Amino acid sequence: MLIERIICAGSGGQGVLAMGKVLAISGMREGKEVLWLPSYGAEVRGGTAHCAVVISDGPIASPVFEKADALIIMNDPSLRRFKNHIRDKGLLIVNSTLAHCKATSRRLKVVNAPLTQIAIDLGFERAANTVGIGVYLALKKLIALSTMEKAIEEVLAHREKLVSVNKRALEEGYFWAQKELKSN
Amino acid sequence: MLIERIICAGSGGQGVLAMGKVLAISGMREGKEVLWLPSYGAEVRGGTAHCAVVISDGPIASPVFEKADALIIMNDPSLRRFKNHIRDKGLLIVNSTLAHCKATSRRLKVVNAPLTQIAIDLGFERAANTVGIGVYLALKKLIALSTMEKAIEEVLAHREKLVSVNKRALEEGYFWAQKELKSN
Amino acid sequence: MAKTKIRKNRCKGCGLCIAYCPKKNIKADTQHNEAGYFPAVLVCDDDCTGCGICYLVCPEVCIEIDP
Amino acid sequence: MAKTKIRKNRCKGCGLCIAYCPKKNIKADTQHNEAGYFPAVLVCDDDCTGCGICYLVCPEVCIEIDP
Amino acid sequence: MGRSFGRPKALRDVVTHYCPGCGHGILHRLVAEIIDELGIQSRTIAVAPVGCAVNAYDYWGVDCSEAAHGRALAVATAMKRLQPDKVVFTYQGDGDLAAIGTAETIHAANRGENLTVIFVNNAVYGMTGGQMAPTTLAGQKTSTTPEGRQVRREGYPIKISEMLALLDGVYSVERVSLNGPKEILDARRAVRQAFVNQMEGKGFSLVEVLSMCPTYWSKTPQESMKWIAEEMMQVFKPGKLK
Amino acid sequence: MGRSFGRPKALRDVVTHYCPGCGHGILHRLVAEIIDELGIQSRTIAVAPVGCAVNAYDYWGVDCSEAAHGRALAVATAMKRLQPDKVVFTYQGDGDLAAIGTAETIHAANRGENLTVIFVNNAVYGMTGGQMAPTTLAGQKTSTTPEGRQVRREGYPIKISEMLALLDGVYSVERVSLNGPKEILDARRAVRQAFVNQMEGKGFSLVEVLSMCPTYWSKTPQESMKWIAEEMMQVFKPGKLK
Amino acid sequence: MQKKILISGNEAMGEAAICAGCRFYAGYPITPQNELTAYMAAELPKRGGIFIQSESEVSAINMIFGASACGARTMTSSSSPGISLKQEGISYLSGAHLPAVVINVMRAGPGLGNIWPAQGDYFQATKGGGHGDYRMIVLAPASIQESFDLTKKAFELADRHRIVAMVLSDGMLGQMMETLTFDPDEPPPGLVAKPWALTGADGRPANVTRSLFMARDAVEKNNLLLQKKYRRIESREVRCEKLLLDDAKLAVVAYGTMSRIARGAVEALRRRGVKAGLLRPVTLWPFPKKEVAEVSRRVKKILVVEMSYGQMVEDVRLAADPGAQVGFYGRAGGGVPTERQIIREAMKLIVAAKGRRRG
Amino acid sequence: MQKKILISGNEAMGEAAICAGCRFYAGYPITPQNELTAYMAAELPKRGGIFIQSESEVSAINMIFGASACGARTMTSSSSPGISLKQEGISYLSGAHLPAVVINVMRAGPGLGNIWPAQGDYFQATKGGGHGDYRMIVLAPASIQESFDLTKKAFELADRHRIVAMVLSDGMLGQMMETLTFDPDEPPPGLVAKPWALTGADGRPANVTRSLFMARDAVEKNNLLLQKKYRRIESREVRCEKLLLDDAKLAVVAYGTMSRIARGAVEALRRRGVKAGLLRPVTLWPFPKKEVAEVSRRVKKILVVEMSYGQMVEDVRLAADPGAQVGFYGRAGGGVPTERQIIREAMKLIVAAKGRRRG
Ligand SMILES: Cc1ncc(C[n+]2csc(CCOP(=O)(O)OP(=O)(O)O)c2C)c(N)n1
Ligand SMILES: Cc1ncc(C[n+]2csc(CCOP(=O)(O)OP(=O)(O)O)c2C)c(N)n1
Ligand code: SF4
Ligand code: SF4
Ligand code: SF4
Ligand code: SF4
Ligand code: SF4
Ligand code: SF4
Ligand SMILES: [Mg+2]
Ligand SMILES: [Mg+2]
Repeated sequence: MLIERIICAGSGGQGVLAMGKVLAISGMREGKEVLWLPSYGAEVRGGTAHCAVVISDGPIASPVFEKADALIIMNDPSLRRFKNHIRDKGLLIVNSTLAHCKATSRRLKVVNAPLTQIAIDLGFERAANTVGIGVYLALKKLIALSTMEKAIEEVLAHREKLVSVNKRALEEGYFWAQKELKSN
Repeated sequence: MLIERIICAGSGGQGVLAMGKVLAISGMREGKEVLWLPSYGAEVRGGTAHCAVVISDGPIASPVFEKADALIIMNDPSLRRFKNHIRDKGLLIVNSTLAHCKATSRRLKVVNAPLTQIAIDLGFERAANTVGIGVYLALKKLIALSTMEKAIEEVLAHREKLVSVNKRALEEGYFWAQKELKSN
Repeated sequence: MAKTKIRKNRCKGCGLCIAYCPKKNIKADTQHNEAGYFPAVLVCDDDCTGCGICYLVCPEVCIEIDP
Repeated sequence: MAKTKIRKNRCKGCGLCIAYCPKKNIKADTQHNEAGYFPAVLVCDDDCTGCGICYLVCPEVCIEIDP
Repeated sequence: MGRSFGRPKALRDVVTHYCPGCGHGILHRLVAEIIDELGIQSRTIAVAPVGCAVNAYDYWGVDCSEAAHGRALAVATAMKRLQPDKVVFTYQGDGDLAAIGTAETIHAANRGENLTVIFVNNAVYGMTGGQMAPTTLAGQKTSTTPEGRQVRREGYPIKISEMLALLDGVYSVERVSLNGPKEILDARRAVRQAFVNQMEGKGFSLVEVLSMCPTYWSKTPQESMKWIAEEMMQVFKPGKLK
Repeated sequence: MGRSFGRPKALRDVVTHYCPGCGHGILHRLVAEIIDELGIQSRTIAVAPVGCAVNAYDYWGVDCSEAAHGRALAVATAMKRLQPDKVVFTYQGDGDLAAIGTAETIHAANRGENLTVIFVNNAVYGMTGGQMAPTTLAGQKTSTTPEGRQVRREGYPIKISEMLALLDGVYSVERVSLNGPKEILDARRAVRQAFVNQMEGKGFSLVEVLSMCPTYWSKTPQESMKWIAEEMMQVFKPGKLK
Repeated sequence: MQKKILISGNEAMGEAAICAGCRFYAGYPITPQNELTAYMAAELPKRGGIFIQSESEVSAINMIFGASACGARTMTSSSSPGISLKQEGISYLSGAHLPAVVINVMRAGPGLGNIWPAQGDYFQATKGGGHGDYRMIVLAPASIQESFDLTKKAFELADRHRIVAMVLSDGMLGQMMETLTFDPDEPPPGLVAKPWALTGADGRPANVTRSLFMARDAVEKNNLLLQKKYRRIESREVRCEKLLLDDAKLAVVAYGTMSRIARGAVEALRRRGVKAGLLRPVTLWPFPKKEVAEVSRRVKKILVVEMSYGQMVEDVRLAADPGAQVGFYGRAGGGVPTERQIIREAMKLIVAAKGRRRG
Repeated sequence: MQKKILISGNEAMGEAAICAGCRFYAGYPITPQNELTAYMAAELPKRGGIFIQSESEVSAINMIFGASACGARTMTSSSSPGISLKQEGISYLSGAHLPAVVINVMRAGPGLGNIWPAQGDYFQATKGGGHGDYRMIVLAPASIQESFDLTKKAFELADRHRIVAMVLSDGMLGQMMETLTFDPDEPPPGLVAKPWALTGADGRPANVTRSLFMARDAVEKNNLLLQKKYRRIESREVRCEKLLLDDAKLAVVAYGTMSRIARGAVEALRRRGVKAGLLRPVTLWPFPKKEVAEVSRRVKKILVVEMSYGQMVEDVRLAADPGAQVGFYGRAGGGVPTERQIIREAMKLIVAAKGRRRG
């Protein structure tokens, strides 16, 4: 039975909660069981925001977990906070524009991806989160790119401009990661 | 073990609660266990007020009882309400100025005493309750007349005039009853 | 001359009608009623003007007046 | 010329000091600080009059001024 | 030609539980008369307070709800919002409306709920046995101010009506009293207007009624009426506040 | 000769949890400065609200108590009555003071408690994520008035300070704001006076402070200051109300 | 038409209320249930209902009283401290036989505590945090789908029995999103006539809603009526879920969010070869006494797990066979028992000697 | 000097508070406890304390919070509906470890009910009517002398454990007068230093009273502290009275007013030759579990009697030996079980076959 546990973390303004939602919705649209759990309330006001996403073929029991299968980390404080919450052989995607993780151990698969920089290059810094999803997709292939695009449409239903820029961000991330994979 | 359960009942203004208190205090001053339980709250606003007094040689268990050993009844509505709450051979004192009870059964000892009239004759209608205590004392002899006088002093501590008129009322009631007893 | 009726057993003897009748046409009874109050009674039927003041001030609504 | 100091890592980059400095002597840094904000920095130490306005409007109390 | 006077249709033919000379009885009758007059008995909903008038539903022949102490205006708010075609009014004592219910009163008023409020100010807590009310006068003795209310300790009698009049959401506030035939007639007019306001969709209308509590003022009914005129009215000036 | 500016002694040297540009930070500093100035740090007791300033005790170096949401003035009443020689103040948001705490506020004021009240009006519930406050402006969008506050439904922004000014027990009420250096200086003066009043035994003194919540106004801090001047001040006129 | 959406527990309960025909909602903001209030603010007026952000929780519960007295389906929601403030109102609703739905998205207490999930209000909900002998029907969802389904059901049950029905959620379940499948066009379930409602005494005697009675035995009579109703509900409305209990040697009992984690633990125990099963009360009142009794006779070992220091465990002990050993593990104040901790406690209980009956 | 007076339960509790050094009282009128508020109004200011008639019960409990935070001995009182309104405040006091005394003179519920005596608030008092995992010490006097003694004791216990202590009286016990013997000049018992109190940070770091903690595990830590305290209290502060139990075959368990009537019934049963005894919990929390367990092993038949439909009976069942048969009889809403009814139920229980463990 497939079960994928993802944590997305970053600062308040980086759209990590939305990133998690898009992941969850795409899973749902592919017929999987999904769960999205945000940090909330006063926790948010301080610094980091994060959410946990679970995507599974079967019913999801516990909504909380100790170790994630994948982390998507958008900034440095989040990296410090979450870097131990990942299982052996787990995937750690780090926004290398704002943080960096040396792959010191063989325990993890670490991908330093310049998410913010890619987004800035696209002319829309705030799409860095979507770039991150693209990277994740390319690396994990859990969900079809087309489903993910529909999920983005769904989440951003009302705002057409945002839809197109985010779709591009998704693709950029995806292709960046594919290139990265090949070059390794 | 002596245990005497008394109900005093009348209309709001007739001082039945005070009557019960004087009885209880006198019992206490003679070293007995005593208990005084009033009707209270919204019950009062309507019509009748009443209280239950228990005087005993030993610890008093239940504060409520189904049948009293003695009733002192100040008016007609109270007579209707309480006339069945008395044990066999119990004593029923009725303020015959405002109510009357025919001693139809042999079950009870009924004394129709013109409490209000005696008080009016004393020039103080509101002492009818104390007249009632006097009658009760003469009939039951549970407490010394002198103790009762002290109890009246205690309750009416602040109001000297009232003390003297109530003492007279107590005596008048007492003597009325003694006469009554003899003439029977 | 109005027909004024005071429901004796409803009256609580508050005395307000007595105080306000411009004709001083109401007084307190000397006999208490069923509830133990000394109810208001008309002094003289003929003196009543039917002005309604007694009705107006009566908290127990126990006065009825027909013109 | 006053000695004005902005505690970089305490600043939340709200921009109020920047907006109110009568000398236009404060700007936002291009590098984010530890907390991820782009903090205020003085443009030129010499231009500061020590007027205290930046201190007055700063919600984080991260400006100190010695005359 | 005289008119006839008798028990209004909307007032059940039962003895009240009020003390002799209590203002509640008079005011109950006024409300019932107005319900008759406006022909709204079948579409009126009353909200009774917790106070001496707690079982007002035993007296008025209209649909009626109890409300927890002080919360009548929260209850009424929902009723009127759900049934705008009904005439909804609350009847509340000073403790109910101006002490424990302060927040509910002020916010219903501020929202401009289209309601009629009859506020019975008798300067005391009647039901619980004569404690200080927020409207108790300076110096007035009650069971919780045995030496008389001291303004330095217990504060001044609260002028809640004046405060309410200040709110943009409030349509009308008037203070009347029951201390005599003329005053009762005037109270009747004011209460009537407060109902009419609601029927015309004007919004929140409150009538404060200075009312006798002979029992806990330790006065005869007549003395009580005099006390309203001589003492209460000095502090609570009758008149239209808004 | 210039003077020096630096963190007041009564303000702990820690980062606040407030959002960038939040008025609470400025006001905390003003309060701390005044405590320093009056030399009362060792005898001041603060009562924190439930609102964004819930953990104000992490910032002020004075004895401090939490109070349940809205009940700061009940808590403070007991404190001051028991320790008249202490300086007791509450610091409360608009939801805390003027919604759930309406009754506690009004009755503490009416009793004339010798207290200082700092009332932070930011026209929104900050802590819970930007819901309508009793002081939210007409038309203002919040998470519970997604189309903007409609006065016919939600009522007008409540003028609690004006209401309080009406009470005999209240000594002083003033409205100030934080939307610029001049205004902040004026706010400082008013807050200081409210403390001095208490120390002189004058009685209940309240300062309403119009304050920015950039986060839930969806504005930059600077825009927020402008919005205070252009919108809030139209409804909540600064000045001495009593 | 069936819809399938990703939605939070808080919003799902809001949508459920609207689908159930809730016509009046009043509430006061409090984390972690604010999304529900916001959802009602945005949706209810559009869909024919009335939304009021009240000035306090006390006001909200009393508005609900008024709405219910008029016959409307009505709801309020809050979180722990706010629910404490509603206790008087809940007791009034109960005494007056008024149906209403109250949602408690529990957070860490006591006092202000914090906004993290907790289950510290079980006693308050099931035994009566207000005064007097009353009960609420208490429903404990464990997923977003169930948050929706049970909220809808709550309206039906409330009307059927003229009782307050509480949905007992928590901060995690309220904030969490999962898939919800529902049909927004389905008509409200279980609508009943309400001849007792205050709609104006037009052609009928006047109606009165109240919990006070002046005659001395009338309050006792009203109480006996309530008790009769409670017995009826106990005999009809119990719900609970059983998982892997048929051959189990150990039953874990947990509700709500906690049951999800417990389920993870039970599955892990099974993977280790331990015959564990899960009993999940869905109605906390009426409590599934018979089910617990029956299971306890078979498994002999029961582990109750709560986000509290032991509240539901009392009901389990009262219901369990005296021969069964009932163990407990709980954390509170924001602490959430983990799968690992549950497994550890389960293993301890399994090896524990029979000893004192009460672990 | 010893005094011997006739006094009501309500006034005796007021006098006790003053004798215990209560310096601040806040309350809001409600029947049947008004004599207590009036007593405090008349006496407290004369004897150096502060009396405030607050604008509501909510305000009163929060004033108490403030008074306690300053280190003063403090009390509030009310009756059932008013106590419901205090639940949030009680939870706050508990979470902040603040000592306070709360008196509940119980009346008939639910809702407004009426002013007659009742015991329907046992659950609320002992399990926590407010939110979160907290406890109060709950003392149940059965006479006027005990109303005085236990109220005085409540202040001592509250301070000793930094906890809320509730005196659970009822309308009958509050209104009733009996003889009270006491010495008004005796110094307040058990005064302790309160270095945590808010008295101005003069020469010491600033003090803070609070129940909220921002760090995630700090609320759990505070809860663990509370739990430790509760275990300590459970081990030290249990009180209960036993009467005629040595040779008893049947134990009646009742508290407060009810225990007085039960005692009458027990004496009457003895007169009929039935070996009955009385077990009277004086502390309802901590509940005399060991005592019940011990007695239940000997008597085999236990009859619990309450002025409610069965609240304390749950604690008796949880504590009793599984071999004992626990029966229950209760009335509520102003109905008070009579001696005759108790005797009837006792006789039924005696002849009843063992059957289901739970009567
Ligand atoms: C929550 C609650 N607190 C207190 C009470 C007791 N109580 C009943 S009526 C009342 C006040 C009555 O005064 P008021 O509102 O002025 O009405 P009045 O009796 O004077 O007409 C109080 C305090 C209650 N029933 N419920
Ligand atoms: C009894 C209770 N109800 C609700 C809440 C949730 N709550 C916390 S703060 C707050 C309002 C905050 O608004 P405000 O008082 O204006 O302060 P601000 O955050 O805007 O400074 C609310 C409703 C609570 N903690 N307790
Ligand atoms: S109607 Fe007028 S005149 Fe006649 S009795 Fe009444 S008050 Fe007097
Ligand atoms: S006013 Fe009415 S109640 Fe009063 S005395 Fe006259 S008739 Fe009787
Ligand atoms: S002190 Fe005045 S001049 Fe200097 S930086 Fe600050 S605001 Fe500008
Ligand atoms: S005002 Fe303060 S916090 Fe804001 S940018 Fe300037 S230094 Fe930074
Ligand atoms: S106590 Fe006062 S208000 Fe209540 S019924 Fe009696 S007179 Fe009227
Ligand atoms: S939410 Fe608003 S009030 Fe709260 S800290 Fe942020 S800006 Fe300040
Ligand atoms: Mg009153
Ligand atoms: Mg605010």
